[in-house]
Amino acid sequence: MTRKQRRTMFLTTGFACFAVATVLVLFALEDKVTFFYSPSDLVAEPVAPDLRIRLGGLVVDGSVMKLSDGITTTFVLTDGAAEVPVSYTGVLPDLFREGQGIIANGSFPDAAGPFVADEVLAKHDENYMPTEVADALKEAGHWQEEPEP
Amino acid sequence: MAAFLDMGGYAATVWPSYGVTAVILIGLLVFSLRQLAKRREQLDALEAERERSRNP
Amino acid sequence: MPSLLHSLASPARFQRISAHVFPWAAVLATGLIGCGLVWALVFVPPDYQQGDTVRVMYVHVPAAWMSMFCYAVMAVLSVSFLIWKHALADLAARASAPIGAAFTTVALITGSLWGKPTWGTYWEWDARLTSVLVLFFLYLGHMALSNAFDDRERGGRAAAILAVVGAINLPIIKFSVEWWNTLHQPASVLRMDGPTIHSSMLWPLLVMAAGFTAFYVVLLLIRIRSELMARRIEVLQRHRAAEGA
Amino acid sequence: MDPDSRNPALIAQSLSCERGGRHLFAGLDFALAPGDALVLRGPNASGKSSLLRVLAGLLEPTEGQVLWHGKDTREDPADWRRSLAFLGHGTALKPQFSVGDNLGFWSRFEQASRTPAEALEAVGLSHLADLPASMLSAGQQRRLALARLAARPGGCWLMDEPTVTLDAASVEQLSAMIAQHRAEGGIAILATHEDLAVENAAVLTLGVRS
Amino acid sequence: MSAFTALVRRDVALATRRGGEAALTLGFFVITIALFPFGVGPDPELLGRIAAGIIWVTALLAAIVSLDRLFRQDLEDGSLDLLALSPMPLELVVLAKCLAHWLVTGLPVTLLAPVMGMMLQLDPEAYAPLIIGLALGTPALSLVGAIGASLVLGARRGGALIGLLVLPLYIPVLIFGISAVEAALAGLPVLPHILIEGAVLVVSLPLAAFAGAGALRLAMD
Repeated sequence: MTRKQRRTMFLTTGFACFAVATVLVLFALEDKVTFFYSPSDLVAEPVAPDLRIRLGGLVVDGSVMKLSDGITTTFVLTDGAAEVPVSYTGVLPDLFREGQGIIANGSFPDAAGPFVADEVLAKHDENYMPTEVADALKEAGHWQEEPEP
Repeated sequence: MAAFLDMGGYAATVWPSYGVTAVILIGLLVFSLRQLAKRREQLDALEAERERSRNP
Repeated sequence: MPSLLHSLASPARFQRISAHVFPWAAVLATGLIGCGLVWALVFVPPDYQQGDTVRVMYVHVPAAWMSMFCYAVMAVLSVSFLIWKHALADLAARASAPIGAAFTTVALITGSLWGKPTWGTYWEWDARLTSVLVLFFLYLGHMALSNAFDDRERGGRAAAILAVVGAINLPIIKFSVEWWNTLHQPASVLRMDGPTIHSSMLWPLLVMAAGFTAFYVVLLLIRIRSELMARRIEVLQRHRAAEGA
Repeated sequence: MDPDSRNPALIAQSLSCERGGRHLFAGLDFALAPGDALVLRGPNASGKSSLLRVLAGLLEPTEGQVLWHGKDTREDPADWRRSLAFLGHGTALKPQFSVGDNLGFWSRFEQASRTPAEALEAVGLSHLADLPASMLSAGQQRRLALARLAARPGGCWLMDEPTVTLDAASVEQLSAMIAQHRAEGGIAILATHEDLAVENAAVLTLGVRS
Repeated sequence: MSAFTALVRRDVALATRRGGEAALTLGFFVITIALFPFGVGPDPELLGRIAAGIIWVTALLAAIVSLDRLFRQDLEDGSLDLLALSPMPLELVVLAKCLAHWLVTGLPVTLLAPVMGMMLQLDPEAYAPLIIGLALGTPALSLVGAIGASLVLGARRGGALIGLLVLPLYIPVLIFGISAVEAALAGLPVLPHILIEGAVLVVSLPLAAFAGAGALRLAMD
């Protein structure tokens, strides 16, 4: 085998390996490697009590309530199909607001009660614009809530 | 001016970010320049030495 | 390509070209970064969601881009060094590594500062953040490896192999936000369907990015010159040692 | 023998080598036919080892090429590597293994044509086959390394300082081994300071700069 | 017997001799894991939650401790020259040595993992993904490790350098190995994580072969 033939063979094997790996990854992503649960996932299959999970979704408009202790907040998360009530004690990130996509880390202490979060992370989208532009867009009816994945 | 420095309440986020960027990038620039100067000095000394040993 | 690189590869040629490019790069870097700073800090309107924290973007995003760009440059230089053995490619890759490490540090720190008020956390082990951290380690490994040998050329070639192997991390960083459902938001500027940043915020970002690129060129030229001197110093020292023997 | 009438097996064409910015040799040409031997001489660091490594294919020559039966050994190394037996500075022995196992591994790995027992016989180590290699003296280890070549007759032997640490009797044994190898149509190229008796060998002296 | 199997058998024999790597590596693996209950306390619930992580990280460290000698001895005694001069391509030599390294480190670690899991009160659900993950991940550890081991040949303080070069590249192997276990514990599908771990292994094959062979040529130069 000459050097050229060897090189061709090596390159072919190398590319074949990369191709196989890509196919494997694509197959894997088909099933979606979840970083967090959505409310629908939880409705479809409730998780065990006290199992720590991440819960992601949009904060339902008008659901945010501050409790009388001043630091506990309750709200409802939705993904459009299902809703899960959440309670969180602590300082919320500045981006936390109604309609915002957030991720809550925590667990269900009991099957019936709300999801108790010990950490709330705001997931912002990839859109950046000045306030006036956002208002104008909303007014013109071009505004689209980001569909939560 | 005070409003500018306050950054809409996010002074503690915005200014340290710019500060860290400046310190790291300018730091690397200064370090590189000083390294260059030091090496130039060393090289000049070595070249001079070589000249001397060639034509004593 | 090889012949062009070869002609650039002579140190004398490099010095001549660098002498021409350097002042322009320096002026561009100062001008663009100066403009970008004023624009980003004073004139850019606050974001509809994030308010003034969005200003962190003007250092975070260009630094993050540069951290990847710098590695891509190193990988290309390393390939050309391994295949065509251009000595200047080795020097340039060696000179790039600390710059890339600095940009990566900036991206990581500013990102962390930005993450606290917006996401609610300084650090999250998601795919984007983790892969950038790996990039930082790769830079450190490259610097350590290229200086770990008594023979500079040996170190350069070992580090070149590492740089090429590590290049596999670049697509992972780029696409981590698309493939995995991460906390980090998807790409805003470099995406198929056009940027999702309003033009009033996009332009200063591009100006800043151009300024950072010019700054990278300035640093690179300084450091390559320094590496050339280091190599020459080593040659002269070897001569002296040989004469002394 | 008239050199023109012979059919050279190994040809070196204008070989040049540069190491660490230093020219070791340039424009070396030689041709060796089956049964030939070439002795490399020259002071330390004159490039004898480098030339052997270039011939073997471990080092890239700055210029020139090596042909084995008309094929460029860098472009198409398979035939060359099957016929090549290389002895470097190291003995390539594992002290944990027995003498026999050490040789056995290399015989299997290099697909030697002679059995390890025959090769040990040739270097006079048969009686030590089951001892751990760590118990051998430096000279015996060298002989064991030579046994690896003895297991592969007929091709081209490249030997870097084969006589180092050998006693006088073993040096004689080595020169007999080389003579027999050549008689069987093998080629031997060796770098050595000492006057190892290699009859009718061409001599190439390196490190003499004009 | 082909040159490839001859080389694998020799390296396995070398490592399993008295005082060889295999026993040392396994000893390191078992003892390090046994330290954790002392370090974090014997609370079964806590141990159970971090058991998979402990086993994975220790497997990774065990792979690293034995890497330094992967090529160094062969380089020092001149064997590497002969390996490079065989008609078998150097790329295959690297793969043969990786296979041998895995047979004496990764494979026993994978086989011991269930026992270690019991010691650490691992959740029963986690055994299958842990073991399958290790079976796919540990060969990748040997392969990626070989890149580091070959790159530092001839370097000053090469042993310490290997960790710096190799550990960042081990992160993907670790992440998907662990996420398979986490998914199993959370009742989510395990297969995607296993597939990605497999992809990491498949990619590291050519990567280790080419980069390793390149670095070895460099070391022999």
